[in-house]
Amino acid sequence: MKKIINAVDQVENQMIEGMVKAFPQYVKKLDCGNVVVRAQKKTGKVALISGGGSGHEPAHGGFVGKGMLDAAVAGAVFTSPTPDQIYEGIKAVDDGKGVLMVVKNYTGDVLNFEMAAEMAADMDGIDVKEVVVNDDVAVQDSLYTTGRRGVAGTVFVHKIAGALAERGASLDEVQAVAQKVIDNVRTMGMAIKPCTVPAAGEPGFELADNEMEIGIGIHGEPGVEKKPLETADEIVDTLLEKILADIDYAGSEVAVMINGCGSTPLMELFIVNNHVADVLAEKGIKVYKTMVGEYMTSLEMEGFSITLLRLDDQMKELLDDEADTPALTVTK
Amino acid sequence: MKKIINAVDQVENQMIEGMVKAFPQYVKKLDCGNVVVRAQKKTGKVALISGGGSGHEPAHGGFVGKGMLDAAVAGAVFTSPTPDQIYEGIKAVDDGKGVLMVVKNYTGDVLNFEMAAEMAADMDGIDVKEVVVNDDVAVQDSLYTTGRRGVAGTVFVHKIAGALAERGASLDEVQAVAQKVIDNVRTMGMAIKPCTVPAAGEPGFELADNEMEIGIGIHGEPGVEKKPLETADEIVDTLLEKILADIDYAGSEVAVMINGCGSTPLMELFIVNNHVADVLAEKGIKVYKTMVGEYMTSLEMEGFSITLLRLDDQMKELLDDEADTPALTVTK
Amino acid sequence: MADVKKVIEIIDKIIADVDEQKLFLTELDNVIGDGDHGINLARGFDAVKTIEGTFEGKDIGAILKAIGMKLVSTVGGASGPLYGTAFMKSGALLNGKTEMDMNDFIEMLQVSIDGIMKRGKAVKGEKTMLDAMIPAHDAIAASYEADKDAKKALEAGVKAAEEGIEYTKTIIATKGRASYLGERSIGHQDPGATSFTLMLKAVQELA
Amino acid sequence: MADVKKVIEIIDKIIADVDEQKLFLTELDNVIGDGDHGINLARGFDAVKTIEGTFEGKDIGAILKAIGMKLVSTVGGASGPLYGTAFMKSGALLNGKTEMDMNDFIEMLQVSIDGIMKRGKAVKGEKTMLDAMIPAHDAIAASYEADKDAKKALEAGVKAAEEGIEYTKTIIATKGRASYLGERSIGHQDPGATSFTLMLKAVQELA
Ligand SMILES: Nc1ncnc2c1ncn2[C@@H]1O[C@H](COP(=O)(O)OP(=O)(O)O)[C@@H](O)[C@H]1O
Ligand SMILES: Nc1ncnc2c1ncn2[C@@H]1O[C@H](COP(=O)(O)OP(=O)(O)O)[C@@H](O)[C@H]1O
Ligand SMILES: [Mg+2]
Ligand SMILES: [Mg+2]
Ligand SMILES: [Mg+2]
Ligand SMILES: [Mg+2]
Repeated sequence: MKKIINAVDQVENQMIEGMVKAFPQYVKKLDCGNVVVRAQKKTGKVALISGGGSGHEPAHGGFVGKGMLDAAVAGAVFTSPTPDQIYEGIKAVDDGKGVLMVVKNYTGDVLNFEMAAEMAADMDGIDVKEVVVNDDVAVQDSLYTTGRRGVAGTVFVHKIAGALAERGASLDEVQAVAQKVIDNVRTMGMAIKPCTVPAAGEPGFELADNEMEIGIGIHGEPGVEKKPLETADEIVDTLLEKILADIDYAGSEVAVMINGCGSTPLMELFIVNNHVADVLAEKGIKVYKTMVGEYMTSLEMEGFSITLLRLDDQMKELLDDEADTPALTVTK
Repeated sequence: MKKIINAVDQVENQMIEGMVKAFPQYVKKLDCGNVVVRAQKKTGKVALISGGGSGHEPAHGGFVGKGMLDAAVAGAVFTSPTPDQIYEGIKAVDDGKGVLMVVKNYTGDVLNFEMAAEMAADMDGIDVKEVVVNDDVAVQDSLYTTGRRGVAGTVFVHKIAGALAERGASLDEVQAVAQKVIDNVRTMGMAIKPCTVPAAGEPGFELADNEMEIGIGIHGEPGVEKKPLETADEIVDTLLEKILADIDYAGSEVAVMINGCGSTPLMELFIVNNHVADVLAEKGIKVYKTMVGEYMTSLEMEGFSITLLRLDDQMKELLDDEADTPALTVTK
Repeated sequence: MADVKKVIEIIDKIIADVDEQKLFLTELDNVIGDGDHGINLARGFDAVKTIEGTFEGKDIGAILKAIGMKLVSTVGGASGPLYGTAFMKSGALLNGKTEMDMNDFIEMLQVSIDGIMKRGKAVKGEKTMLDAMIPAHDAIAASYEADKDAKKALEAGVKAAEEGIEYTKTIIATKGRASYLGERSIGHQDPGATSFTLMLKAVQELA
Repeated sequence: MADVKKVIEIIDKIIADVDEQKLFLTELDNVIGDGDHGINLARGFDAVKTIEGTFEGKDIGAILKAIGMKLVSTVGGASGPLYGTAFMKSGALLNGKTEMDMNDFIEMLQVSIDGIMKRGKAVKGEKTMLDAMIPAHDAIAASYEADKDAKKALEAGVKAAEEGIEYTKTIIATKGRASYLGERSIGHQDPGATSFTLMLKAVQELA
């Protein structure tokens, strides 16, 4: 394991401290653990809180700020944060208009966020609602399982629900638009190099020099299929096929996110987008907006995911609303 | 060599095409090669052009847009672009108020940009001026050598000179402020993993599992010293010591950039910033603004550089001016 | 079966065993999950160690509740709220008691199972800790009912839990991270079922 | 010494040799530069190959100028403008000529050296292509002046260029990327000096 760190049990703390020291104009840290909230609490609005394990930077702390999140809670690397932390985050950001939790669909995340919501409701009477993001088409959805995982599409939920909250909408309205994004967003990813959780010291899976994992999640876990490495265009075809089979995007406008997993050079992400744009154009799917970069990473994993969000007028407008956060800024 | 690409001789083209397809609202490509200019030419101002080899993404195409560059020229990976390309870029962006070339100090870049400037002056009578960025303190400066290299500090030149140009200043004024940034900016970098130029197929240097290179440049070349890997804090101390020895930052305000080389997880960059912020605070150097992310990369190299820019009131104001580009957005 | 001192002894053994088996549990989780189960539990039980000083003068219920809350606030992941709930429910059950007998223990297992099933929305056969817990509870209850022999009953419980681990190798996970693997989860034992068995063994050995 | 046909033959050989030595030149550049010198030159001379059709009916000067412009617009890096300048200056010198003799060649080397020195702001002893070019020019001029034997003069030139390569191993680079290495550049030969020698050998063999 070769990393630029100080000690494996310090990575989460020092990461959060380093982020807060970099962006004091945007975020501050609560005393109760790795919870960051906006530097200036924005009042008179529904508050958005999200989070999960560390190792997904800039998610989620990087999206705290105007037009996106009010708080982000970071657990240990790839481990859901605990209810007490989340509870403190909820209390810190609530301004009487209620709190929406944006949770990625992992048992741990769901359980811990729900416990926190119960605590906030029971002890403080805070109105807490939840949406669960499950955009990863690599995993079969089924009533009898935990369903699809929540991955990079979460960032679109932050942006769009965050914009509506910033406009002053009610908790129900914000929850509804967040759910609309979830219903219309799908993602699939792949990797050519695994990542190593610092505390574990060993990579989550092994790949030979000519192998790749298709259908990876964002926690360093293996994907659904190990295959010989293909060209960028072939990989894009495989991922898009799965995504396009899951929702009917024909004739619609979409937002595209080409998300790097942590150590994928931007050059390669642009090469990926080159073919994604061509395939979508060919299929008559209109691209309204494209994001290329690192939004939801898995430490130093090398690979990428493609996210497509089917848009309507409301989502388009909210996507374009002003946002000002450490990791995503949108000007009008 | 394990990369998400289609063919080694297509990486530059497909990267630029993918970038332009992602950001049509910001940039378009000229027909004459890998030259990107603003989607809507901004008239009535001095134009800024920069560039260099490919492989530094988001530099430089990602900084084309409002408040920064008017054109960026991309050569083959790590190879200076050719004069004819640069010349076409100069012609495309000149609006009669002259063109400032922001060149990184590499023989190839300097020679090719200067040939292009001669062509534009001789054949089209365009007023072309140049600044040469040389912020890398890893390399000794001397009258009798090529001097220090230009690395990540270049992005501050783009931002600050770009802001002044956007305000409508003259070519001389824009050149002067660019030179002021150059005089006050210093950088030093390190790597724990080399990168591989696609056409070469082999990494630029080799590192054992417990080794690092101190004082790397941005073209995959070896650094000035190979050492056993240290903790993040120790590495920061080494780099900062060199930077702080080169300019007297005492009592001044600085802009800080923690720049990832291409495959460094954001988590590690934040851990780096955590200590950078502490050391600067301890030395009484006030941090005005911090940037943490990938601005000037070297393909998939893993490592980082620290850049410190000593600010005055003019530079502070210009740093805060609005910017809207694919890779850097600043709101007022 | 156990007084306060004995309960603390058992807890101490669990802390030590979790620490010892940390890498093993993590390795199991690496294969079908995200490789952190041992790390998570060790972080939690290490934290329990730090509050042992506050157990002085407390009854069994209060101690178990404090442990549950500590686990919830330090373990994270799926297992944190689940084991945390189990200990908190057990604490509520044994509220005020300074001695517990086998019937208490059997009921404690039952409320733990109920709590975990409710929180995790899981049933038997989904390749989780429940696949060791439920058979262990049933075996202990049946054996104790028949023979009123605590030692024998706990042995039967450990045996049933171990069989439960073996059983998890044969089924597809439909809850937790391992469920994302689909068929690929077959052939591998569930980390949570394994960690529960480890805890039960500590009870069997010392109680 | 050479007519148009012979010049094109020599150019063809240079194209082939650069292609053949591409990896070797790149490897040299990898050690003290950025590992692209062979790739750069091969890209340039491959492009020259594509414009050979336009040489039909052109004089030597026009051909060299076209080659120079092609190199400038395709090689990139430091060597592109430098070799490009050399060919363009040579083209200007031989403007209108359909035959060239040894004196033309010696003068051509001289204007190439002058052009490169001016563009690259370099002098002898800085570990660049000039450290092969200048001794080669001097040796050829001296030998030809003494014996008026073209073959012998070109042999002396190649020998001097090869000694120039050896000399570059002994000095610190103060120009180009290798200069960033400081002392670490000692012991390694300069890629540009090597590629120039390769070109001169093609002239020697065919002229
Ligand atoms: N819904 C559930 N109900 C009961 N147990 C579960 C459930 N989901 C997961 N588990 C248990 O949790 C264990 C994994 O715990 P751990 O690795 O600590 O958490 P995470 O899966 O969040 O990384 C699994 O082996 C399984 O026994
Ligand atoms: N200032 C200079 N003057 C003359 N030759 C130079 C100069 N700088 C570099 N060179 C030559 O260029 C060669 C490197 O060329 P190349 O690798 O193609 O370009 P780059 O250094 O831009 O990657 C060096 O080996 C050296 O011979
Ligand atoms: Mg986990
Ligand atoms: Mg080069
Ligand atoms: Mg786990
Ligand atoms: Mg080179």
